[in-house]
Amino acid sequence: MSDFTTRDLDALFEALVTKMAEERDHLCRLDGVIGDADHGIAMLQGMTAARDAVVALPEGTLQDKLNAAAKGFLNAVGASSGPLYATAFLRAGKAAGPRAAMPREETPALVAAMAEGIAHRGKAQVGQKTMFDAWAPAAEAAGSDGPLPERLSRIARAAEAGAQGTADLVAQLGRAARLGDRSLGHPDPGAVSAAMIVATMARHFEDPA
Amino acid sequence: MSDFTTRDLDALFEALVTKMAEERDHLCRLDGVIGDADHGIAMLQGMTAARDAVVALPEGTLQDKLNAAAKGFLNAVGASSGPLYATAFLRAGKAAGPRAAMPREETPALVAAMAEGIAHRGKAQVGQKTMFDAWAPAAEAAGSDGPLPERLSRIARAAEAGAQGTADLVAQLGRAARLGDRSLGHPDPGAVSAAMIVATMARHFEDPA
Amino acid sequence: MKKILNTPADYVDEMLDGLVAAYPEFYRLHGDSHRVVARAQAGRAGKVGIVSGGGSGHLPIFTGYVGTGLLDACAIGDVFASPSSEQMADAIRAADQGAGVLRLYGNYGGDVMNFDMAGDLVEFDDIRCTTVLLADDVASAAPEEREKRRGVAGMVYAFKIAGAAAEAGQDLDAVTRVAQKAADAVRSVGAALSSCTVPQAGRPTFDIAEDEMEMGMGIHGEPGVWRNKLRPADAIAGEMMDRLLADMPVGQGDRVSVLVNSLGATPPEELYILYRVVKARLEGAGASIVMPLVGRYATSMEMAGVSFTLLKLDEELEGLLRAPCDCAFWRVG
Amino acid sequence: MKKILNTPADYVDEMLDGLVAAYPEFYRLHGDSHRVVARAQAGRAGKVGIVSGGGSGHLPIFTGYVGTGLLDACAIGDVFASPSSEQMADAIRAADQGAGVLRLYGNYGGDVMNFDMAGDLVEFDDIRCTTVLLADDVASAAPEEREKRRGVAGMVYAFKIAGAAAEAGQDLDAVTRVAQKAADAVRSVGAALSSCTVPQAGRPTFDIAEDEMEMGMGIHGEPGVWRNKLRPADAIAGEMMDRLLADMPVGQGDRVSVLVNSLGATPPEELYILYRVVKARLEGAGASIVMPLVGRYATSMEMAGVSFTLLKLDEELEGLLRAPCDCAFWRVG
Ligand SMILES: Nc1ncnc2c1ncn2[C@@H]1O[C@H](COP(=O)(O)OP(=O)(O)O)[C@@H](O)[C@H]1O
Ligand SMILES: Nc1ncnc2c1ncn2[C@@H]1O[C@H](COP(=O)(O)OP(=O)(O)O)[C@@H](O)[C@H]1O
Ligand SMILES: [Mg+2]
Ligand SMILES: [Mg+2]
Ligand SMILES: [Mg+2]
Ligand SMILES: [Mg+2]
Repeated sequence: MSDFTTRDLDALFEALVTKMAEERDHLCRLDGVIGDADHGIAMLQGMTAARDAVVALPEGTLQDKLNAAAKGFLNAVGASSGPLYATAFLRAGKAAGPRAAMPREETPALVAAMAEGIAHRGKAQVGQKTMFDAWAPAAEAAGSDGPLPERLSRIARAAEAGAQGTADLVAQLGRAARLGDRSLGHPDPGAVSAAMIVATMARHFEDPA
Repeated sequence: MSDFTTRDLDALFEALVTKMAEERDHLCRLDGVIGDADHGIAMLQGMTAARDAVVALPEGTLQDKLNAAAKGFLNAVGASSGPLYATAFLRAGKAAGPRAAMPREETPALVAAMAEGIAHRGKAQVGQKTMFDAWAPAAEAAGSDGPLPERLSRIARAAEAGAQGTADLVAQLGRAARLGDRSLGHPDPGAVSAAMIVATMARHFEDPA
Repeated sequence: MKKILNTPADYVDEMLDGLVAAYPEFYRLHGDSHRVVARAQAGRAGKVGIVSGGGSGHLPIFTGYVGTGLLDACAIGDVFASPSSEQMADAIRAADQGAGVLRLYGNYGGDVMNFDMAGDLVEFDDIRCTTVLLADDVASAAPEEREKRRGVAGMVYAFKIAGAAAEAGQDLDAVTRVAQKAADAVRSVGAALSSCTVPQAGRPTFDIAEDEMEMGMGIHGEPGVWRNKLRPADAIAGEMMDRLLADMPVGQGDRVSVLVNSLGATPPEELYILYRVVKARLEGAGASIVMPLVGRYATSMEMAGVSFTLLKLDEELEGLLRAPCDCAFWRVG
Repeated sequence: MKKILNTPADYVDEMLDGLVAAYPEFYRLHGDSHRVVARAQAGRAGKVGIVSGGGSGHLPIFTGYVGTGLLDACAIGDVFASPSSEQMADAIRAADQGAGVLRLYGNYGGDVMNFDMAGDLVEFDDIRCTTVLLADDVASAAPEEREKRRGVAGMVYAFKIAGAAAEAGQDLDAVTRVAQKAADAVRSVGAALSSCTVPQAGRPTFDIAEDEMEMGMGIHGEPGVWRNKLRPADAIAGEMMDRLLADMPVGQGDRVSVLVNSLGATPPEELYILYRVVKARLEGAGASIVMPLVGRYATSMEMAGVSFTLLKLDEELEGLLRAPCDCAFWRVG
């Protein structure tokens, strides 16, 4: 099995930008219902800046590039998702370490590290109707056993299920928390974008061979 | 022929209040078209205060009572008509003089005095589409010869014709002046109320005998 | 009617009660008409008094500018209505410290007649009065008919300058002269985006579409020079500067002050956007800006819109403009 | 959209350009993000720095309160949006005079995370940071969940008090303690009559009928406690005082300051009408009012509505409240 290299990381960020560009309006609409309608803008701006920072470091290690992604995302975004994803990328960088490539078997640890970063920054717990409700089950699935492709698809499915499940939750963090019961029935935009990100990562972590 | 007494003056002011109460809304509507829609309010408030001041001085001379009317009108009214009619009544008081009664033959002089007061205070000239366009022809008619009843009806008709004629004038003084040509076709509210006042005065100056 | 009030008839009286309750160190009600506001501490004996007056609904104009280095007293009418002559006479009496009183107010017919009448009333009290009228709104009459123009935000500068001269101990003729000099050196123009509602009327004074503005409109909604689609900030500022500078050219080496004023609802954020253009235009013409004022200095309650006022300075006016003043709405020095 | 602007995307940058152009003696842009405003003259070396930050559209909050005896620097986001962590970190760097920096701002999720992150960023610069959050809006969560409440106009008092302590030479822990004390002693409640329009959104943030008001609404249009027909001024003021006093009782001998604040379009005339009731209620309870503030201190652009903020004083807080301060929007002493 080939390693996950800094080239692969570049490609992953390209794919994240493409996905966010496709989903921008959809995410804004979701945020419009229970938030302030800017989540798609924030995610696209953030991922674009992260991608630019990542490809601007052709000689950097995985950690260098993920640190740069964090900084890029952070500077580009004023919304809550800015510090949340910046912290997530910093943690992922630490998990990847100062190397030019990592064994693909270890890539699920990046998902777990990002989830930790988000929980740390947002002081979020499961069930509060945030992006953490997608990241937390994904991180749990990342710790499961089995062949990599299965683990990766379990991770993606867990994030997706978590995101869908937020529709049944009452928001307790972020802007939507002001709505109380009125947030019921609507999925959390941050969780929906999180599931997209996790799925994209899972696809890129698989061995292309 | 009986004299015009302070009792007659009381009755005149009662009649002016009655007339202004009847015409209040009509005058406001006229003022609404080319001014600020308060002329009826101002005239009713002013005349009411003037009447109250006049009847509160049972022992006063004609001049005392007209001076009191001036002060009452002035204090009650913030609009342009306040100082205009206050000055008019002061001049009428001076014309009537410090006596308890005056010959009815002399009463047209009160109309002329009021017109002078208005011209003085408002620096108005004929043709500028103001109340002076009713008062000025009334004053001129007051100077005409002939038996009193004829002079009085000439005075009233002159004021009425002057008021009607303001519809064909472009306003050059007061709020309506801002409108330029747009004031054409609408009579001046101050001239309309002036014609009513002149007519009421003319009726009360006639010998009841 | 989106207004916070009890009954329209009490609007002005309750407003004045609250004003003096909030700022007893600045204001007090004088006499018993309940419509005359005077300085909490009267000016020095022998100081020339300065009074103004006019309709309510323009705070800080008029009442707000009662204070040190500004007005001594003010008569205040109903919303957009003249106070009565008797109230003006009371204000003149409150302002008098034995050195005579300057009547300094806007060129509106009702106000003029009432203030003249008030002058007649106080002749019995042996108070010498002079008058300076502000007629700064360039949109309200052609330059050949300047005496017909209405007075708007330019009053703020006139209050400041006359107030400083009086505070400095100048006599009535000198204060009157410098007030007239300020009145002659000031030009304003306004643009409205929305109406306000006079409490007693209960509905907006004028109708204007959601995407329209009116250039040159007066502060009571008097007709302007054009009504059209709302333009970009830089275009609005550019046209307003054009109109001012056409009426009173400004050139190399001139020193000017400028007031970028909100009519009420327009937030300061938008004034700053406009100020960029104002500054560029004046400095581009070679002039220096002295003590720019950006904020709410002369309003029409919740009307949206702005006015610009330009004051051309000489050494005397600049000194008086920079002199200290103090009231609840404005402090210099 | 009844706003004077060029393009929505430039609203904040042009606003800040105009602000520093109008008041170069107070403000300057720091760094190259164009979104950090610092004092024109930095505070004394060794003075504790105070930074705040948050979305644009609330002038004088936040940026306006950069000044002597107030804030040292401020990071400012788009309208109603958090500034980025990097901008906040820049503001912290601008504020630092070697004695550490207090981050003093409102309890909004995005702002909290970004400011925390900014703290992480400046750890490399060896700047010690502390944090005090304002959570003064009693309508935004029950007393048992005070930590969830959002920060509104109470910030003005916190800026003033922390700023005075820092100016007086207190160290970071002392400034932080007194800021926290102020934050604990302040309660606010707001009522909105109309929405404002975020330039980038182009339409009103919320819809509200011509004759309705919403009690307890937040400054971005966050849901309140009830929406109903507009009530008379005295009833509105009475209910707002009830809500404040239920949360923080005030009694015989207490000394309090109170801020009667317009959210933007509501004119000062109406604030004075309300202030009558506020004063009567507080004095009726036996309290004395210290330095009442009536005006526009924390706004939401052209939103119509008001907020009341109550600050309960002890000797220390009163001394700091009365200490001098100076910025383009507020001056004490
Ligand atoms: N404290 C938090 N912890 C984790 N996620 C959060 C937190 N606060 C908000 N979020 C997430 O951020 C999303 C909103 O992001 P975004 O719209 O970009 O920011 P903002 O709400 O500041 O406009 C929410 O849908 C939620 O998933
Ligand atoms: N300078 C003036 N001289 C004579 N009459 C005047 C003058 N200015 C206004 N008027 C008269 O006053 C009338 C308006 O009175 P009113 O509505 O009571 O006052 P305001 O215009 O102040 O509201 C006008 O219709 C006009 O007849
Ligand atoms: Mg959002
Ligand atoms: Mg947002
Ligand atoms: Mg009228
Ligand atoms: Mg009127």
